[in-house]
Amino acid sequence: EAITVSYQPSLYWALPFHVATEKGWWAQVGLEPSFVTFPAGAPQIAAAQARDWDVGGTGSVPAILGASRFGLKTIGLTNDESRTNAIMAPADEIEAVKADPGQVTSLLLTTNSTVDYTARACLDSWGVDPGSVEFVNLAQAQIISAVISGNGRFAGVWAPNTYTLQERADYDYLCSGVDADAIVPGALVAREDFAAENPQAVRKFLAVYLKSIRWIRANPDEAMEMLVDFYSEGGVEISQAGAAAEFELRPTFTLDEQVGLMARDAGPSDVDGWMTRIAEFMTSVGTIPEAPDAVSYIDPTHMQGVAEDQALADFVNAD
Amino acid sequence: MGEIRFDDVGRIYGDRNGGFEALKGVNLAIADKEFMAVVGPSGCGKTTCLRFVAGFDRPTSGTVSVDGVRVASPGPDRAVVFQQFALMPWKTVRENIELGLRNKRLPRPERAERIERILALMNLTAYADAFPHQLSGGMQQRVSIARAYVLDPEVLLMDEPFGALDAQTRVVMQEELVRLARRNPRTVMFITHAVEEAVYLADRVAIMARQPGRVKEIVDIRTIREAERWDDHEKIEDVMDLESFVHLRTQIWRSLREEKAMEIA
Amino acid sequence: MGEIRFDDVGRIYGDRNGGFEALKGVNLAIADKEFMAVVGPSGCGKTTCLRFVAGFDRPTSGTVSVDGVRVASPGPDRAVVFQQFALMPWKTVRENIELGLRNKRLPRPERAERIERILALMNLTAYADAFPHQLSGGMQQRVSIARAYVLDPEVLLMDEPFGALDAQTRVVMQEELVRLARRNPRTVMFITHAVEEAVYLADRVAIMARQPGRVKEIVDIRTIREAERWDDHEKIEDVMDLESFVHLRTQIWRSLREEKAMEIA
Amino acid sequence: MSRKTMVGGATIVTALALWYLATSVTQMISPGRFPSPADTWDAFRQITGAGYANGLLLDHVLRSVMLVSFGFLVAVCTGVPLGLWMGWSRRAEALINPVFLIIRPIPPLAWIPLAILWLGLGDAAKILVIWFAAFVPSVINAYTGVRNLDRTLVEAARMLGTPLLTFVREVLLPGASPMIFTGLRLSLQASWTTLVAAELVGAMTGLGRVLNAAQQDLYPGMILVGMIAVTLCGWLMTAALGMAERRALSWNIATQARD
Amino acid sequence: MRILCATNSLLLGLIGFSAFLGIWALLSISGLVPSLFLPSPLAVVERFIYLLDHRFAGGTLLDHLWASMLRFAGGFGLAVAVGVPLGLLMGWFRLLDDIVTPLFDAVRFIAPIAWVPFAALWFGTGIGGPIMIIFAGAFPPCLINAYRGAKFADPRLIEAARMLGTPDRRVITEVLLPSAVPSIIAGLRISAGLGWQSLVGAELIVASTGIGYMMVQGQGNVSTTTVMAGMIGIGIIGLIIDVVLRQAENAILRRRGLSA
Ligand SMILES: Nc1ncnc2c1ncn2[C@@H]1O[C@H](COP(=O)(O)OP(=O)(O)OP(=O)(O)O)[C@@H](O)[C@H]1O
Ligand SMILES: Nc1ncnc2c1ncn2[C@@H]1O[C@H](COP(=O)(O)OP(=O)(O)OP(=O)(O)O)[C@@H](O)[C@H]1O
Ligand SMILES: O=[N+]([O-])[O-]
Ligand SMILES: [Mg+2]
Ligand SMILES: [Mg+2]
Repeated sequence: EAITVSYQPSLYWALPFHVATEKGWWAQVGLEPSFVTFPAGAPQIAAAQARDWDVGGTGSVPAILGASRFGLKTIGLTNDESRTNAIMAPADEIEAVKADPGQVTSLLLTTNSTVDYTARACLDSWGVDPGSVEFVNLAQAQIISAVISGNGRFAGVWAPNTYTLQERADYDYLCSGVDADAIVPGALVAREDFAAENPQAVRKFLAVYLKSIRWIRANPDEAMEMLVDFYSEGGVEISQAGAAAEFELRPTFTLDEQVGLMARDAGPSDVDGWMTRIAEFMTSVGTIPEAPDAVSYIDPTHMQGVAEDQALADFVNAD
Repeated sequence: MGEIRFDDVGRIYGDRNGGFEALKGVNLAIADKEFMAVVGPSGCGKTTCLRFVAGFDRPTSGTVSVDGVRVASPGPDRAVVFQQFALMPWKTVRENIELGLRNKRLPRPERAERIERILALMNLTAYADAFPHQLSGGMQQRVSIARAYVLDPEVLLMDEPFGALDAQTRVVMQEELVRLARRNPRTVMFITHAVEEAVYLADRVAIMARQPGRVKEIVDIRTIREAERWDDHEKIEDVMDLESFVHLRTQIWRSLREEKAMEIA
Repeated sequence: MGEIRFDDVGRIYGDRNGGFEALKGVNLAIADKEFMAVVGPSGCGKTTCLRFVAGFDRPTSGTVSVDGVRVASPGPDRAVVFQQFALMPWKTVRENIELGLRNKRLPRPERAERIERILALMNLTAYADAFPHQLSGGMQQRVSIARAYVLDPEVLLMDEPFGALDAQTRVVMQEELVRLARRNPRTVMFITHAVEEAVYLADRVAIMARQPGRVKEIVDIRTIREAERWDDHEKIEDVMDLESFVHLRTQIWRSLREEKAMEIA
Repeated sequence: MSRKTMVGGATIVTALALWYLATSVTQMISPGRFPSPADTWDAFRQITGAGYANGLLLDHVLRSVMLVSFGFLVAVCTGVPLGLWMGWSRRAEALINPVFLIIRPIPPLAWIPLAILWLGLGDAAKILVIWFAAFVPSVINAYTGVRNLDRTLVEAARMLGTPLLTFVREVLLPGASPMIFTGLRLSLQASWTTLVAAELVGAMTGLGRVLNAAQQDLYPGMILVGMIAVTLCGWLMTAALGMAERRALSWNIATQARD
Repeated sequence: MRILCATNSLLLGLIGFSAFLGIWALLSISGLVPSLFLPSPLAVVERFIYLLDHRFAGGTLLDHLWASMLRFAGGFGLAVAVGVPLGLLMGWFRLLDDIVTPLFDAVRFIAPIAWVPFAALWFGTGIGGPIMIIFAGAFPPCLINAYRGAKFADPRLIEAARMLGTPDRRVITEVLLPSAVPSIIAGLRISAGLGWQSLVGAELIVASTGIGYMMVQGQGNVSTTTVMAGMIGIGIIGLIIDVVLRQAENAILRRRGLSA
């Protein structure tokens, strides 16, 4: 069964795809995946509209954008990126800035992204009016160039760019999503019509992803090596320390955890809550006219379907 | 079989009310197989008249007809030899000559045979596969004439065909054209600025005048030429030294000079 | 004051060993205030010779000198009249004529006065503020001649100046040039293809030959012209009907035709 | 002229009608793929009322016009003299051409990383990127203009004893000016088409910024508004250049014949 | 304007080029500009050679160039296939001219990369989207030059063809097309340049293969040498495309006796 899987290269949450391919798990469930990659969320979502892909992983902002514009479904979680979406600052100034956050008057970041969300949450937690801060919009790679050439003091970036700044510019975390109580999940998504027509393929896809996550947790050393390879394949040279940080800072979720986080037995689920906050942020900055109702695009049925399908569940949990 | 008639032909450029009247009341008849030269000051409408016969343009009044049929569009029965040769630079001599024959849908062997014949006649055989730019001006004009002749047209229209050639080449071409025209007569309308050329080549010379363009006078050459046996001389300068020639030339010159004088005054 | 000499002049194009020998052993002396016409088949090197005098090019052997001084660079003492007029299209008639005077750093009032005089002489006063493209070919050539004459040069160099004009305009210009040259004599080197023009205008005619380019023959006209009082006739066709004229013309024609014949053979 | 206007007008009207039919009436094209006239109007209302991407439409337009004009002027002031020089002096051409040939095919966009490193995030970097795009046509056309200058005009000037400065001012420059103006048109167009790239360099406002933001937001209506604004600005500036050209080249028959 | 002999101009070219490299090397080696901002020419060449057989950002330099070339060939080919015939037809049929011209004028100032979002929405970002963006860059010169070439075909040649009895359709193929060929090739050169530029734009923004993408990744790694190696790759391919087209142009002009 053919399925096209999309992701952004050199991101931690895409490692499970790589692992599954190396281990030959796709074939075991009868999927023949082909992969397409995108440098950023917006073109990835646009390409879904052109039917370039069926399922994949992406940031929460693009997931909501896709939901709002084209009915993209969120079917699961990749990881929690809250610690790796951060405002970074020169390491030796961190304390001073934390003491007086009013110094943050200009921020280089990729606007309308998860790090934009994080940054605003940080400002909010400091009690700084976002209106008093200049948001300079740059792609992530350009933020690094700008910082390195001394053209910006505060930068909003996500991993692995956080490590690049730590290592190359002597920067450190000033404020991450966790510090500001802004949970930034990564989303597993599916095109609405594909999911409706091929629910079983979607579930097999989830099963493979979850099995990889399980394996990564069980084999951290081997996984770390694979991560380094996988990143360099995508053009990112990450240090051992950076790789270790990825594992340490980015919690992933097993099948049972995901089912739990997405369960709506007692009102809105945890995921509903996280995503809705992000959607409200997007509404507030004018990206989308109104926040979509979580129930309309966060679809836990596939995750539940995996759990309820004994064969798939066994596949996920087998060693 | 090739008679050209201009009946009260007029041509107004621009809009019909305030336009510029380039030709008015032009009457001219060129008999079958007659060689008619047309001379006149620049801008008197010679080219315009020729374009009517070729079918590139139409008079705004009066009619232009060939063999009694009003001219409607261009066609290979009225071949044109242009001053600037107008050869396709991307085609060889042979291909240039062949185009008209292909349009006529002649079978390949017949095309080949007719091309060989005309190449030989025009002294071009050695250059059949050359491109125009590899030829001198005179040879290019010979190709252009060959392209017209090979169609075996009723009517040949030539607009200052030798105007772009240097003086020495020009006389060689004139002599060749005379030979061709005497051996293989066609109805020819031949525009030129050079009075000597007109007198040397033509059966009759039409003198045009300006503002508005019209035919002012027609001078018969043929009678005198035949009487004085010009054609017995092979070289043009021998003919040009004849008193009968000088006399005709000066007659036409004077007529043209009158025009010019009026203009400057 | 204006004597031109070619001493054993040669010109090789391309590289010095395997190059093409355009001119070889050209010897020619044009006396002060003499009007020398140069005729010859196309490519014989007429333009090349003129460009040496103008200073646009240099011989590869021999020397070209004016008043005994070897020519090194172009200058307003040797004014050139080009076949294609070479007027600056972005300057008015007056500005075109003025450029050379400004380069000479003449004061404004003197410039203005000299320009008025030459405009009047060349019948151009009404067109002083027109742009070249608004003038006919003949008028443009008159501006070009005015631009040269206004510098009051020792030497006038003309390369087929009337080649781009139609036949009627051409004779008018020829007559004007004769008047100008007789009234205001200058050393003139005048290249033309038209033998009649050469005979009508020049004191002497140099006939050039090809391969390699050289001066083959020099025909004296002045002696006969003065003896037969050609200048008493005002119109060119009256001169051209004179037997002495026809004779000289045919003599030069024959000399050129020989060349042509050799070439075709 | 009138026929042309009529057919042109009819074409535009037909295109608009087809747009309306396809997006709004028959829904043949889903609004996610291409905005309907109503979406576009809404986007227009938003950017003129509440603003979008840090500013109102007018702010963006002014900013971009300023940036383009500046980049264009810098490109012209450097490109035209260089082109004239290369056209005139074979030595200069031989000296400069190899470097020019190697740098020329590198797209302006590819300079962005270096532009940021070298010049930071300010206007200088943006202008550098525009300059890379607009410089080339100015050079090439000035060069061609000199090379195509009628040789007899150069000789006529020399024969008249024209000194160098007068020659450059009164012969070389006017002689090459029709080609130079062609180059200016191309440079202007290149400046506008590079604006989007230039404004990737941390722009706060500007039409390129609007397009970039609308792209990130997947906001088709706003993308179209941005495109239309760019087109109108480019068109108006070209028209202004055309007027300057007609004035400067009034002596040129070809320019007069064109209209 | 004295004519320089060939060796002389080659020498001057070398001097100019060496001066360029020299200044560059001096700036970076002397430490005036940090090597992070401007690596030395040698470091860039080293990186270039290294990338030829080492994978970076998903492939070797050659893989990236190849991916870019494929996209380019698609977009450029389409632009030529549509632009040239349309331009010729517009040059012959006035109605078509009047219809197409205003539409065309309306989109001329839009940057090819401004089409990125629509291209992604309509054709995705794999092959179709980039092809459309390249097409947007490459199409206008193809159309305009074919159109002008046809429009400015010597009217006497058209008249000559008509007097030889050539039907309309054949006038287009036998006169307009060959007349327009020099202009078309000049157009192709411009068009290839613009197409190649748009390609890089597309890859910088949407693609995840190709030379432009490789440069973005290099930038993200603070590897200025990679960025500049990418620029050199782009420059070389662009130069090769232009040289090939120029050779074709010269060959055709020479065949017609027009010196290039
Ligand atoms: N398309 C046109 N529109 C307007 N006027 C025209 C057009 N074609 C020719 N004319 C005018 O008509 C007159 C006659 O032109 P035509 O070319 O027939 O003259 P001609 O006798 O051939 O001149 P020449 O000897 O210079 O070739 C001229 O005054 C010319 O300006
Ligand atoms: N720059 C050049 N390089 C090579 N050959 C040249 C050059 N200029 C002229 N020639 C050759 O030198 C010869 C003489 O040329 P020139 O132009 O002086 O002849 P011409 O007598 O003026 O001819 P025409 O009557 O056609 O004007 C010709 O064979 C020409 O091909
Ligand atoms: O593009 N983002 O993954 O937010
Ligand atoms: Mg005519
Ligand atoms: Mg000559």
